[in-house]
Amino acid sequence: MRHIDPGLQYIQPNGELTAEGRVVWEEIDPQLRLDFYRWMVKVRLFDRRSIVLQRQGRIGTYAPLEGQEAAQVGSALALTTLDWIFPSYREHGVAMIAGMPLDRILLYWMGRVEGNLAPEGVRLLPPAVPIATQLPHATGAAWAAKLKQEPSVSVAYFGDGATSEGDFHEALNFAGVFNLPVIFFCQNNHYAISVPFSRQSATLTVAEKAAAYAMDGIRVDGNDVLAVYDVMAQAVQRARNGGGPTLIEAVTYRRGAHTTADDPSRYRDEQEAQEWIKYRDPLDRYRKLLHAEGMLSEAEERLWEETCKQELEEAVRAAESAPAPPASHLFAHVFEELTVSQRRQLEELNRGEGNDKDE
Amino acid sequence: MRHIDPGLQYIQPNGELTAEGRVVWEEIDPQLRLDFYRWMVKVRLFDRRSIVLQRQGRIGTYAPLEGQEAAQVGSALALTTLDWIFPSYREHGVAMIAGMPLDRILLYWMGRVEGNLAPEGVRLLPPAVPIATQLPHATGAAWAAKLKQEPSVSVAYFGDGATSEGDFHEALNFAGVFNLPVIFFCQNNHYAISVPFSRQSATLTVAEKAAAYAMDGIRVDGNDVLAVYDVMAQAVQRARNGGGPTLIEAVTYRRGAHTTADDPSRYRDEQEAQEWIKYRDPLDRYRKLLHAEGMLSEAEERLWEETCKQELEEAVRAAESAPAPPASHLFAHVFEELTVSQRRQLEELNRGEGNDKDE
Amino acid sequence: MSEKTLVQAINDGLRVALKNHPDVLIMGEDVGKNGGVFRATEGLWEEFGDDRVIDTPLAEAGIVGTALGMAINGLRPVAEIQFMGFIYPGFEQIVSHAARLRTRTQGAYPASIVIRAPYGGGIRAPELHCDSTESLFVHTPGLKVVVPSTPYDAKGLLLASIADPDPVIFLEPMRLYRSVRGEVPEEEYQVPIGKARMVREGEDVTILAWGAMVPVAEKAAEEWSDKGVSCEVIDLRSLYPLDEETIITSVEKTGHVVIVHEAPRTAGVGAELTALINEQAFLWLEAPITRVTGYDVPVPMFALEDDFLPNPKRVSQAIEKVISF
Amino acid sequence: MSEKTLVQAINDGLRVALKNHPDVLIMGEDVGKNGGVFRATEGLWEEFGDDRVIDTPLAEAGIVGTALGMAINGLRPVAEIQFMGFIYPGFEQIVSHAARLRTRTQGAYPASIVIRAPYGGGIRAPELHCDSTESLFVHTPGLKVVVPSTPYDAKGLLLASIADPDPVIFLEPMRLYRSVRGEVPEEEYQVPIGKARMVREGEDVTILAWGAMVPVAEKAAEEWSDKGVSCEVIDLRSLYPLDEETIITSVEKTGHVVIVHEAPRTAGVGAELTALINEQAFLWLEAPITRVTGYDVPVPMFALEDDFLPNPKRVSQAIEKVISF
Ligand SMILES: Cc1ncc(C[n+]2csc(CCOP(=O)(O)OP(=O)(O)O)c2C)c(N)n1
Ligand SMILES: Cc1ncc(C[n+]2csc(CCOP(=O)(O)OP(=O)(O)O)c2C)c(N)n1
Ligand SMILES: [Mg+2]
Ligand SMILES: [Mg+2]
Repeated sequence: MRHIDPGLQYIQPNGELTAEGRVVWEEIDPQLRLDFYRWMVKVRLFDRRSIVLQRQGRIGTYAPLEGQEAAQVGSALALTTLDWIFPSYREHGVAMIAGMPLDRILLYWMGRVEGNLAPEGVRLLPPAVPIATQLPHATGAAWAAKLKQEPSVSVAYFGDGATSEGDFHEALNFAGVFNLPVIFFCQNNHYAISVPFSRQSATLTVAEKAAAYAMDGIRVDGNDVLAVYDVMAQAVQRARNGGGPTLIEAVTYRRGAHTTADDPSRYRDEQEAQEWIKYRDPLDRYRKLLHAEGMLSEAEERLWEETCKQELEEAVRAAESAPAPPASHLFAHVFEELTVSQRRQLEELNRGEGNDKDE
Repeated sequence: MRHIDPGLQYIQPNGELTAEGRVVWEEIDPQLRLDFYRWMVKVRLFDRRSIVLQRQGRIGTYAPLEGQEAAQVGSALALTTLDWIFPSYREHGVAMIAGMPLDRILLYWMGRVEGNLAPEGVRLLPPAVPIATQLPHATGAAWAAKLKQEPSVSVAYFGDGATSEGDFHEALNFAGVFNLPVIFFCQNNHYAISVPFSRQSATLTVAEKAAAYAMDGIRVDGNDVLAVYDVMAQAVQRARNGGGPTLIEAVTYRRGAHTTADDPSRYRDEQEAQEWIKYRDPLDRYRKLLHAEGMLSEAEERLWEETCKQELEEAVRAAESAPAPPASHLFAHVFEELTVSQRRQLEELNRGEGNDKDE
Repeated sequence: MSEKTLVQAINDGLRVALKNHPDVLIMGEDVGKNGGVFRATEGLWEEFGDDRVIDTPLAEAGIVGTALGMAINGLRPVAEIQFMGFIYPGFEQIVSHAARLRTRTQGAYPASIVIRAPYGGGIRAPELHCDSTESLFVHTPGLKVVVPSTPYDAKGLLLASIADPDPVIFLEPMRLYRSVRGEVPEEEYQVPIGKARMVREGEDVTILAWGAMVPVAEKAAEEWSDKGVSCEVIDLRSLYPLDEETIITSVEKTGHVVIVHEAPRTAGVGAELTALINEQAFLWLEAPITRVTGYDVPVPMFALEDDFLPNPKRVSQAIEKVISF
Repeated sequence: MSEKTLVQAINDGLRVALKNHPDVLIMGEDVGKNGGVFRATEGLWEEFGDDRVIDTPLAEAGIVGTALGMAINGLRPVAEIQFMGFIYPGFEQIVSHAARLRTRTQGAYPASIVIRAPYGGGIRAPELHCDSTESLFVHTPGLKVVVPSTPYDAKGLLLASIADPDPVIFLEPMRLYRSVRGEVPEEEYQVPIGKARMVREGEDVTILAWGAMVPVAEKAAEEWSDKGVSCEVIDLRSLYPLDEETIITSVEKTGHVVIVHEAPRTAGVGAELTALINEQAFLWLEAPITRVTGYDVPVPMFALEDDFLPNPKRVSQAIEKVISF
């Protein structure tokens, strides 16, 4: 196995804090220490449940995130409700923490447009499906914040593959030139579907690309929730104080398939995946730390898992019983008002011309 | 005036060689020393003549290059006929050296498509008008060369503004990943039309952007023909030997307007331009060196200028008397064969429907 | 009121929008200090400063994408693409995001941006500066596409586009920038999007045109009027949504239709107009609808542009064709 | 000969091209080791190696742009865009360069590339994976646009596209990838670009369709045949150039036309077909040409995709409409 520089690390894979990590640990709110754990568990359970739902044909193609919980939870918990989030399709963990109800996340994977909309007051945009296209939006929202002198920060979430797109470059370049309060948070899970990062970029890291934009670039162990949180919190603070943008590379690994339609055994060494699962799992590592710190018992673990599972089942129920919008919903939000040709087409549809579901 | 780091320099603005420059100078073919001069003069005279032609309404909008002769001549003379050139619209100097007849260059600015085609055997593509779009082509041609195991190198010429486009990023990224024999030659003339490089990029230099692609990035004084030549020759050799791509930033200045439709006094400090003209002119500097080296007399200068002017007048005559293609030429090369709808449209046109020039 | 050229009217519209609406800003390449390559933004940077009139890096996806982000966060950017031929690097941001954002967020985030772009030929501009690909945007649900051909409309449609909560592709015929003049009110006013302009009423032939083709159509109509054929010339002004009522009413009156556009014929907006009329006024048609358009070839370099672009003579011949069918 | 699905026929076509033509290569995201997200390139990397079947970085402008550079330097790349909905970042390279390179260089550099992209809906794919924007490419002079709907045609048209010196946008209806099977010869053969396929002859109504809409049209035609109305179903196969002869001959016979496509109606290819028929067969038309299409809305997420996509019932209603006009 190729040696991997994990980036900044506070919690070692065996669950022990580094000296530096100990300092950070002592400084943070004990409640937050528990929140890290709780969210990571909830995210993982959500993910596993979703995969089962997909196998059962109850949701469509789904993008699993297992293995990336620390990167998502650590970074999202460093944000406030003021901040704007521009996710890709794998950020269910981030979405939950931002305030997206679980049933809406499920609706998204059921092909329902309602799953795209966060509740009022949650500054979370729909997942960007075309790779890297959300980065300029984050830059733009940050730019507006700066122009309006609002203290909000924007965050774009994306993968290692996204760094190859022109939109990545343009978004970071604008952010650099205008010194904007935006954070580019890359979960480098080593693959873009089947393509390894070594085929994506001649640089060994994502973080070093920040140099092209005179921006800070930080590589952090993405499976270390504490380090991710701390790096993110610092970047947020810097951005809020006018210190400009940051590129964060959270080094992590997607344990499962790219989506439920993908078969990673075609392109990935099973042993590689197993090493990440056995030795670098973000949740195991953190659980060990909490146990060692006496902050978590096995009974508490079981209890929390049970709580999550109940919440999940309720979300599944809610999603599955959410009344399906009628066909006319197609036209509901294209423009503020229907155009003439749309009105005519809607009439066609209402005359039953489109209603052919039984065939 | 903001201090400008000129990059690698062999010939100082006063015409004296640096110690390092002296070594390079002694090594190169004396004929080449004269060629540098001759081409720079011819290029400048061509440029000045073209501006006059534009004012007289004999050619259309024209993009002047005065001030950038050393960057173009130095780099182009380091190439062989094996190499592929992907220019932008300001590279008349490069085009001439590659083998493009002067009258064809003029035809281009007369709005004639014939001006886009280099003679057989000259591996020069038409000027790329949409900024940065030629960079992926250079990468692709280099990739083909590598796959076919041909010893040719590709060069993309572009400006400082082009570095902001996504195509710049994607082209350099591919070149880095596949270690291709391609050179990205940026003439940083400090402005993209009116936009200064400080508004284009948060980095102080273009060269440092090479870091994002694990590629060599070299900043050279673009008004020093010897330094440009040497840097380019080394990059070409490295590329030919499998050493991969290079990003070269030639620091220079466009003395005149962006195009004949532009008025630089709207956005540029006249004093800044004057300083470049007075103290950093590529041709003055080189002429001084040749005089000091005893390689050039004033009589020889006048003779060469005369020769160039005659050649130019012949080119103007040739361009102006080149028979204009008929309207049907519109259809001549869209596809290998006309499509049915094109054939019908061509008949329409031939029936005289389009022939309305006198109105 | 004062006499203005079309580009001055645009400039005036932008000034009024900046003055009256603090959430409006202008961004693009060379729009600030330089005042735009066509002077469309002249004087605005001086008047409104660097935060309202923003010179951006040279990157169209970046311009459109960040404009969208600004709109999401409450601003109303007017982004300039320097020439329509350079809009394509921003195409994905337009079709995948601007056009779909409102739908995707069920109305929570309308993409309130205007994308201005000079378009079309006729000014001997360099290669690739003369595209007229409005059809691509008309085919993209979620976008409105607007094209003025008079100074009055230019200001009024621009202000309507800025006020419109939906994304508008605002195409400015470069050829008319300085060649037409007209009275333009000083104050803020809107010309509604989706309403055509009756340029000239007539009984025998309906001519549909927009942008720089309007004067071309007018000229042909004049010629025929001397010969006793009366042409109704309609400036569509809005290509999506179309003013179906005005179009169909006219066709029902004349029974003959000529459509004029600069873009290549195949799958141009003329095709949609033909299909619409075929669907809505089939029984009124007395002759095939005839398209006078650019040919199915890349927009040529300027030496051949007169052979490519529709001109009064070609329109005139088409009128002859439809009335003598 | 052997029975193959459409995607297997594509795979076979690619294999034959790689085997017989050393200048052909395949490039794109996940086309190598992974064999393509739809398995269209399965086994090719193993057989032909890393220099002929190339996994690229995730960058569509980079893919199209470098493919063009390769073509300039003598290769014939077949580039895959993973889904048509992701072709837009490469749009500028396609419209400004691929489409114009031959014209700009007076034939010296034909842009001999094929851009393959799965397209259309009907497989419950995630958001933005189901676009059907063929009209954008049909409107771009210099491009050919090809869409197979049977395994035989898929291989034959693909090989014709690769052999064609001009750039071809090759659209593969995902919905038919595995849902149709047919005999496919083992060897290299070509189905000529620009020729439609007569799917079913008929006397009363002409139905024009392509891609996944062909079986939809067929089904509606079958239903009506039971009721004594005979529909001629034509699979266009090539959207640019169009097989005008086959289309016009059919319309002159039937006088009634229904056009079916997935894309939104306005300015879709159906508009061009309507205009073409209006121009070429005006006097034969007995009823307005009727379009059965996606609506003027962004392609919806899959819960509503059945309501968006044309289906046999809608086509059937359109047939009724044209014959009872
Ligand atoms: C513009 C664009 N091209 C291609 C795709 C198809 N696609 C979906 S995900 C993916 C890989 C993304 O990899 P990465 O950025 O590393 O994110 P990850 O999936 O690993 O989280 C690709 C190629 C797409 N969605 N958008
Ligand atoms: C994609 C694109 N956007 C905008 C333009 C309009 N434009 C032409 S030249 C230019 C500035 C280019 O600056 P730079 O790259 O520094 O080259 P220079 O002109 O200084 O040589 C612009 C914005 C264009 N040609 N292409
Ligand atoms: Mg990844
Ligand atoms: Mg420049």
